[in-house]
Amino acid sequence: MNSLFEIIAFLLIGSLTLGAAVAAVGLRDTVHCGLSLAVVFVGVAGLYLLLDAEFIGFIQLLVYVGAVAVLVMFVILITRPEDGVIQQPDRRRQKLPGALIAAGIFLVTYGAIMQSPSLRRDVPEPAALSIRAVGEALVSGHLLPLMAIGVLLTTALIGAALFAMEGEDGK
Amino acid sequence: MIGLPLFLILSTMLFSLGLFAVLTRRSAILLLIGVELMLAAANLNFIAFWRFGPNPAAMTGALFVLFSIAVAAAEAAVGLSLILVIYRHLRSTNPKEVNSLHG
Amino acid sequence: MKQPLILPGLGILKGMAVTARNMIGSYYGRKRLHTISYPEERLALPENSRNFPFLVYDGDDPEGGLRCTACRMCEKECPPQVIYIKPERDENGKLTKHPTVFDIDLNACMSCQICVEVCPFESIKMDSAFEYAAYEHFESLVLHKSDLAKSNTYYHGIKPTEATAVDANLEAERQRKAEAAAKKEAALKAKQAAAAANAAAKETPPTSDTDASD
Amino acid sequence: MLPTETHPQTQRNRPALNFAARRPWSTLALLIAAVLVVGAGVLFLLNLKAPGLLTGAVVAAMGDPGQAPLILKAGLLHYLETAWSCAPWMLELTSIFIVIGTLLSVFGVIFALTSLVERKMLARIQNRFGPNRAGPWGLFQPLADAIKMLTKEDIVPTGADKVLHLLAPITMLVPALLVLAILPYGPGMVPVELGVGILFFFALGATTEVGVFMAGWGSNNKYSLLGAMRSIAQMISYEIPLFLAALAVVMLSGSLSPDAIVSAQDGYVFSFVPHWFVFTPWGFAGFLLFFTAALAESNRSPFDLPEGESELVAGHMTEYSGFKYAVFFMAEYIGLFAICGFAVTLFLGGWHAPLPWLEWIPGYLWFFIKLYALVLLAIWVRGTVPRMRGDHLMGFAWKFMIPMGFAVILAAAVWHYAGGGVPGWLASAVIVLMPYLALGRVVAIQYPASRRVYRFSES
Repeated sequence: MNSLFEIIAFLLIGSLTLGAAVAAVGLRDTVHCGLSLAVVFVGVAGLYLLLDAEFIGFIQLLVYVGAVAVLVMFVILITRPEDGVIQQPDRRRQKLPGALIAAGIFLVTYGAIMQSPSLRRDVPEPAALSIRAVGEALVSGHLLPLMAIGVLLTTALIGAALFAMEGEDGK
Repeated sequence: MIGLPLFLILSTMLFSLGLFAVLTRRSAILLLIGVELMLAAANLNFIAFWRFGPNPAAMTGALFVLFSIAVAAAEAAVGLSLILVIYRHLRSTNPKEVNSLHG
Repeated sequence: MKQPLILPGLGILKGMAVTARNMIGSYYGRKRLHTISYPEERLALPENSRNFPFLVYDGDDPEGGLRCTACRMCEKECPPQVIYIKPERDENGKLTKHPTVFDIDLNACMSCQICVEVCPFESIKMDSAFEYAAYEHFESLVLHKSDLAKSNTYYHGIKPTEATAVDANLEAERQRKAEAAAKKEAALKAKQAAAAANAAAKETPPTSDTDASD
Repeated sequence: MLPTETHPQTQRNRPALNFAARRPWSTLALLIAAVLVVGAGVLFLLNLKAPGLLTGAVVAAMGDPGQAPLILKAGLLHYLETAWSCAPWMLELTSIFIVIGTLLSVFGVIFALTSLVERKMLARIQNRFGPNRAGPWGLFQPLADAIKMLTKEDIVPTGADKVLHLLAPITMLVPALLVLAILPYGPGMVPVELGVGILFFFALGATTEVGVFMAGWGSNNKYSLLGAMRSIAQMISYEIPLFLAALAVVMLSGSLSPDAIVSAQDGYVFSFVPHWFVFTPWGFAGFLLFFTAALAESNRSPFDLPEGESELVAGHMTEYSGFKYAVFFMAEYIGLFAICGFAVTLFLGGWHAPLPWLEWIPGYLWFFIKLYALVLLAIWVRGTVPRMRGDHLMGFAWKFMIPMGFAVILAAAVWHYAGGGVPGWLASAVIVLMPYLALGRVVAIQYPASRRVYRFSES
């Protein structure tokens, strides 16, 4: 059903995201980790576009790549974590349990995905996510969460500023 | 054929990578990067189910992702400033050393 | 006290009006634009601008008319020691008042004009030419006597008042020397005349003695 | 003039002037003639294959200048289909490449032109000539700059992060170029029909910050890192007024797609004042807000603190030379064009003609005329207003621009619900003016723009 373009696009963006995610986790230089996190966000935004959720894709691009990635970079610069540099001999052994747990979870979910019957159904035609519909839903059906998010964001903003503030009042 | 299973597998891979990062990395920021990866994987799942799910017009999945992006952004801001304060206090960001409860 | 009404954007607007006037104005009338396109048009250099020294020669023969007498005062006085003079010697080794070699190394010359001040013969002056770009240091930036020698008319061209003053006092010097020479000559002649007169007087007195004794 | 007996040396150094320098005008004429001849030749050759098709398209395009580009493209595709019988997917690809080709060439030419016009205009403001050596009135100066930039050695500082150093210019240029794809250049001439055009623009505007960070961090130099930090802080804090101004317009025109916004500004009031948003009180304030924030977003004019020549040399671009610096240079200009194009789409009525009887001029020409008017305004502001100090810069954004943004949104709402009549006008004008004066006073008192007093020199 999908045209050739879509398949190529999915493979390309999927591999980009996974590659960047592996880099974000594995690289030694923390600044490179931060940047590959930004690339992961761009990749995920691309995946949203593939799933016809344009609006969400651009919001993700705007919020994550624009702000969160830069924020992570700032903090990496300020605190200069020398995480991967000191290479104790037992580093390899210490990583093993983490890797095992992560692989275990992956295999379990993979198994679940493969057997679940609901995935056999055919692919419904793409329902374009129209902005007007999202807007109306936000304001009418989901007004409370919208307001709650507003309050949460302002408190988070002020809280974060107070925490990080130098000088005499912010301890 | 790009169906739901492929997207789910992709997001589970992302999720397990995030988990691996959280479990093994020893610096607080890389911990946070792992959490961000897991969040991105979760959002990807939501949108995948919204797209291939029975009733796309309801848009619950998409709206939920909108809210989750906002919350994740706020959480990232607060988390990072926490790390900053801890770093300024303890001069190191290794989560193991953040164990003294006084002060 | 009542604060004057502050219109935040007004200052910027006034500034933009000024720049607009400048910009439009620059297309009408050349006097507003104070830059010239250099190699084609040149600004006349002010009179006391100085760059590197040059040797002045009178008349039109750069070799013969050279004022420089190779007294090597400037060579001694030059702080960065950039002047090198080799005086000419005639066949039996006697110094003639003429330099065979007169080099100035422009790389180190700092245009301090001390050589001009110490030169007793007004022969070295500061030039205002500045186009000395070159590819090598020593082959082309060490000026030899032939490059340095420039005519007195050129000197009048770049520094009229100073040149006329120099000519005036050279003239006065020459006159004074001429008078001194004339006076010396007159004194010499007078001495010779006196000597001749004495000699003549000596021969005539013996004859007058003999007259008296007979 | 001075009887300058120039030194024998200087004669030798002056190279013989080449033909272009001796006869600039005839070189220009020759170049244009050559281009025309080659074009006609190619057209003729292609025409042999399927007679009458291409020339027919060109004639049709001449007939209706308003839709000329679309007709030409359709003609070319039709020609390719019939004469060379290409596969449908290939046709689709060629049509995309045609659009990309025209966009890049048009903006490339404008970029070259602006780099010359900027230097000449700034020069004329400062009472001097500006580049007039390379070609007539300095027209070949961009060519000379390009050659210089490309032939200069591309130095990567030691200890620098090679990967980041290379990626930074790319992550700056790509978003700037992508944004050009959604601007409505003419009626029906939108390269990419996006329902969320405005959001796409802001999303890509946000990604340039990552590029700036890479440049700052990649060049292993304290000053460039400092410059990068300053420019990121500035870009983030000036993005919010940009949002608010655009939000007011989106709210009024009811959709995020640039095409709908441009069509919302159609029509004329009293038969000569167009319906552009800039002629409404909140629209004018919104436009000023948007334009100032746009200048700050592209690090230009009074807000070019991050690359202040005096203290940070070239900010995050210090360690770049040669081709990478040319890419940065181009990214900055294309970014300026994109954001000016957006200001035109949002406030100045996209491709609509300002006066009804001027509508015979094709739409896309109006779009580029207005865009270039804004670029000239940006250059004019750059020639006049001195650079802002760091804290003033931030203070201005948070204390003046963002409150004004909220006022603009409120004024837009009032204007909309008051039906746009005279009372609506007055109400929204008051809602915009009151905070303007109040905030102006607050900012003026807090940062007094008085003459600078030197503690020691002036007793």
